[in-house]
Amino acid sequence: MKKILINLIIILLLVLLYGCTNSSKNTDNKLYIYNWTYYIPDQVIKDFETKYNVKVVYDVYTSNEEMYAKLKAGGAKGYDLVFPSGDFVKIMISSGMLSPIDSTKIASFNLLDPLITSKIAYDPGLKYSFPYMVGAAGISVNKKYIKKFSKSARIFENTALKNKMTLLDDMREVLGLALKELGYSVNTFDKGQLEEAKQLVLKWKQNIVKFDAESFGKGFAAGEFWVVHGYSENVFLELDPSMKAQTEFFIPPKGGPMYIDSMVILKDSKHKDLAYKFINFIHEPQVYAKIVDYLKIPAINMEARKFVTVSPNYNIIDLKNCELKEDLGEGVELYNKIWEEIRI
Amino acid sequence: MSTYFIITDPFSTIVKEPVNIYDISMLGSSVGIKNISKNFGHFKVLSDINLEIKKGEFFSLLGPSGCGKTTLLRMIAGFDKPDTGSIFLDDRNVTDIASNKRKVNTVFQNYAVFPHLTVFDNIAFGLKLKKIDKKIIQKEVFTFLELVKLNGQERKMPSQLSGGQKQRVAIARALINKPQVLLLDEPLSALDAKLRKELLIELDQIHNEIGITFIYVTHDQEEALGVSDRIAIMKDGKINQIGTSKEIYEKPADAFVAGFIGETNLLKGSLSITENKETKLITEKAGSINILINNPKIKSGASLTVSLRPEKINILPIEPTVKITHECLQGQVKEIVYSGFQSRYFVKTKQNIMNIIKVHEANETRIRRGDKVFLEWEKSDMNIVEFS
Amino acid sequence: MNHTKRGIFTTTMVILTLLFFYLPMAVLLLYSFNSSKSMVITGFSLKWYNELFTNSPFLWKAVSNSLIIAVSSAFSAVLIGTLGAIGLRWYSFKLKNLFQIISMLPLLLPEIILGVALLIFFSAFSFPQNLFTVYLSHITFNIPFVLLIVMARLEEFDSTLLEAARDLGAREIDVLMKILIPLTMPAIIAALLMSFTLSLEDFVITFFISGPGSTTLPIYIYSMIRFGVSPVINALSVLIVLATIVLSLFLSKFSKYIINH
Amino acid sequence: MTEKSRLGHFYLFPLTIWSILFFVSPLIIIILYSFLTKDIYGGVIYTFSLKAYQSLIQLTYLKVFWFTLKISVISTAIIMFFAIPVSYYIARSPLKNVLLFLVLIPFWTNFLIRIYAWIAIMGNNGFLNQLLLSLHVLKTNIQFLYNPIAVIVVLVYTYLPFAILPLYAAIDKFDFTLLEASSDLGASRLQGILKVLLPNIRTGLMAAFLFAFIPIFGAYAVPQLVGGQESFMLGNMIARELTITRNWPLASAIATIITLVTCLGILLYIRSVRRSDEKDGK
Repeated sequence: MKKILINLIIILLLVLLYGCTNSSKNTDNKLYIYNWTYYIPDQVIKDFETKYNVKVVYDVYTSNEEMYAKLKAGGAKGYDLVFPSGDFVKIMISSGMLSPIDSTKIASFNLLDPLITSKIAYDPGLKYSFPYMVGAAGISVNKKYIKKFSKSARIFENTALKNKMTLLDDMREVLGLALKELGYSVNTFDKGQLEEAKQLVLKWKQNIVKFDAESFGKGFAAGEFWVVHGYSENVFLELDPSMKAQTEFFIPPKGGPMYIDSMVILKDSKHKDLAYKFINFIHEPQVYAKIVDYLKIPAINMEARKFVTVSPNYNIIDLKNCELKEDLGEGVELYNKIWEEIRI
Repeated sequence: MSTYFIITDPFSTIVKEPVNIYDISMLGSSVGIKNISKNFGHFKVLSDINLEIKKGEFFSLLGPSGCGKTTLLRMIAGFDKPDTGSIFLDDRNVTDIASNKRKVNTVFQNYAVFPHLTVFDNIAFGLKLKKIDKKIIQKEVFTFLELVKLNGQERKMPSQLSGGQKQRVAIARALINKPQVLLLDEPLSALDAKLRKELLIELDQIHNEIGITFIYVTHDQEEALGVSDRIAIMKDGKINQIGTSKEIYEKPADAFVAGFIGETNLLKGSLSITENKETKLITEKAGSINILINNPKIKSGASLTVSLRPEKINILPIEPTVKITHECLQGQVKEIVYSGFQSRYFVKTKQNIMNIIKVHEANETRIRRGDKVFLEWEKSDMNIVEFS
Repeated sequence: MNHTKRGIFTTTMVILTLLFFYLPMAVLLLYSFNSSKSMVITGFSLKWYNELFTNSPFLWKAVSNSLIIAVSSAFSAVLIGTLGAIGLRWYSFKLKNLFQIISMLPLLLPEIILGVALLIFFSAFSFPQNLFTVYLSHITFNIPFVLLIVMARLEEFDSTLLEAARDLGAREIDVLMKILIPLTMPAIIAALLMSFTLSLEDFVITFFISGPGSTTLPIYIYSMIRFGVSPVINALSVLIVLATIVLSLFLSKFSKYIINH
Repeated sequence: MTEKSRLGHFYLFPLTIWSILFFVSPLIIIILYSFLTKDIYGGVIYTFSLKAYQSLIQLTYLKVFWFTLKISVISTAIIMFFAIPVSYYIARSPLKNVLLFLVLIPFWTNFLIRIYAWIAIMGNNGFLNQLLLSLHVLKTNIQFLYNPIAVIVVLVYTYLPFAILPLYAAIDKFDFTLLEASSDLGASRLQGILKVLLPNIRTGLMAAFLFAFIPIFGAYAVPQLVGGQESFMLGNMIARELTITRNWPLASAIATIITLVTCLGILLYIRSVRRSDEKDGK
């Protein structure tokens, strides 16, 4: 009897151990990156792997919230490098998730465009984060179906386009777009202004087919949607070459929320050296230019601008009326409530 | 009972080359059962059973379903434990010894042949567990295959065997372990009538050859009466009677035994003793019948139940001269059921219906339905099975 | 008259259902050979198959993750579940019914509940989420299937076989190894295949509890449905359906134990 | 303790440990979490609060609950409408093994692939639109996707095999001479089916219903992928509260409620099985 029991426990432990080794094998020479979808071309990752003879494990997310929830729930133990937007950099700093960045280990510290870095309030002096890209969500229009349109967020009020449009499923982006359209700050706590923005979004909601932060690019490329709100790279990377000519992307002239996505090293990272190598690699001007060409968005690295060959979908100047999203702190409750009322 | 062993010639299956008995004859042991009781919940399955089974005996436990016979057998095997009481094998108390450590093996009602093993592996199962040398196992298995007449079948899977063959495998599988007692739990009940009779005779023969104790559980009186040295009749968790086949049939201890074993006519009434010491049973329906009373405890006025076997009654078309040892009643034939070599008559005597069985004889006078007839029997054939 | 009418009704329903089942698969097959990236049919091409096999390293990494998880979790679930089924079938104890219901519950709860519960559970104990947590979760949802299948088989067989074995001198370990396991083998294999398939297929639970480096094939397919630049997914789908058919043919031998739960 | 029950404990030991560790504890934890206070950056603060349940009775959440119930009931009804005649047909067909196999294939095929196939069919430029346009039935594309009907179609497609299999198993065991007996006694075929067949396969019907209804009630991926802005079900809500609004107590509260509803369904099922067993005199 006892013998059987012992045998069984041994078998069970062996099986468990087998599972463990599966996961613990991946200790050294592997860099765990958690990034937005479509944010780094595969080729750049491959180049990094060959240059340093390492493996990159690469997982993706579609919103800051998704990324943050995953890290909060326990995924934080595994990743080394993450790409949050500014407001989330601040949240992650205050919840102690990040490892401070040693600026001496980063070669390209002075190559960043001061126009952008001066706006950085979420992490003054870049103690915990290093900027990756700057940009803003905009609106993509399929000109094959829509010949005439005004380049403004008011396009969502066009009832002729009912059920052919999508807005991002992202509270800050959508409310921010409406707030800017109304001339307010994207970080406002004023209930009246938020109420006005809510009403505006509700008006848009009648014409859109869905709130979508995931498949709008694919849907746009397949002709499902004619007007989509979202990041230009998500749209353009899905398009057939033939469709690119008939697609127009614009940042609403009254502005909207903008972002600076940064690279941060997680506190529990086991491969900090590799993470620094990766940050430096990304900001090598020629590599950086390759990424910018792929994404077709403006470069934040001034040195890299010399190597850029493709004209971006928009320029830094288009962002002049845009405003950086800030962490709302406790005020997020107010936004959550309004967003819930819109969304459900 | 003249009804047994008529359909097949029993000797056709017995007389074949005998197996070498000296190779397999084993020593049986006696089984003692002392004050065994068992309850399942509030239901009393066995109450205070006492039993002595002798070395080498073919002992049957006979009773209707639910009488506790199988439970008793399972206790001897070690599958169940009694609530109180003890079980002895050769005076050794084995009550708390697990089934796999008792020198007792069981043949099950539904064969319980392992469906994933060949005939050979089934039979070798017990020996392999003992890690006995393979050559010895092989030799033993073939000996026992021969004993149960399955020579040449050793490679077959159980699914390729008939019911009778499966039960032979089960018997060989049990015997190969050289048990001191073989327990048989209604081993033939799943077989058809013809096969049952054949296998029963073989079992008896095997018992004679190997000489160990057999304990045989059955609800079929024919089986039990045919082969047992002694039989225990059980009902409702109690033993009603223990005795040889003949004792039980001829002298049933009570009305239940009389009714359960064979057929009978039960006559109920009160005893009256006349002035000239004639003893008469005054029945409600059949009138008064002369009977013999050997038991001095039975006093005049006692109410009696008397058993009279149907084949003990003679049916006559004309009134016989009644001897002093005989008793005679008059009646009318209500129904005749013909079944080949014999017929069964239902005769109405006053209000009572008597059941009579008669083997046909050559040149007998034919009796028809509605005929007036006379019934005659020996007084000594009447058994008092109950009195108070 | 009446009879033929009903016959027509059920027959129509069966034909409609089969059309309903197979139309989508036919469409995938069609598009997988389409040369254009869009859903407009432009011509025959094998380029998506070519791309699938030559230029989809992340996809194959996901396939290998899925296979590792499916094999290891199926074996573990079958080990735990078979012993449990034997325990539940042959032995009685207090609260057995409650225990049985609790063991079956993961099968009946919507997957998302188990996903969320495990996510919060792992996070509450700061358990790092990776391929290992996926493995643990897959065992959890596979166990009830194993229980069902193996118990159905155990119901069929006769308890006297166990007694016969004990009677012939078998110890409990002999009973387990020589009688119970061999006799349950068809059901054990069925349970193994079922667990393997369910694990390969699971999306919702894995989605919630996946962590670094634990992208399985369904997670990868999910991301391909939402974004991803090529109709490789059509080619992949066709291959998966084909693999399913082959597996089902193999499984049909054991399907008796799977259907009759 | 007797030898037998000790052995039982031994066999059940791994299962017990596993169930407690990875099933019962997680469920207890979500129930506990549903009574805690949310932390604005995700996770919980360990103070008791009923806020999650209070906010659940707000109109917006009730709307989601109502929508989920509506979709689940409609889809399950359609599923049963197809599943009963189909499983009946299969059980009576001489080709039943082939038909069963044909039903099993979609059952085994990856769930996401099946959803994706419908996106390919119902898309704006998908198969159906192309077909109808080329047949000149339509002049312009129709948006089939991103509405509750699309959700229902895909849910029915996904869970129909789950209902057919248990129903088939039940009908296959049914003694069809009973139907002959009923027709011999003057019942029409429909009457026979309604009064003899259906009552006798009641547990099978119940199982089929549960196997379809429960997963649909907790659906996440289908409304996420083919639903429109209003197609927001409880499953999506859980995911949303877990990630975007970071309200873990609320997500736990919804999960707790779905668990309770499921357990209730199972208890009803067990009771109905017991009742019909008693009827059969078991």
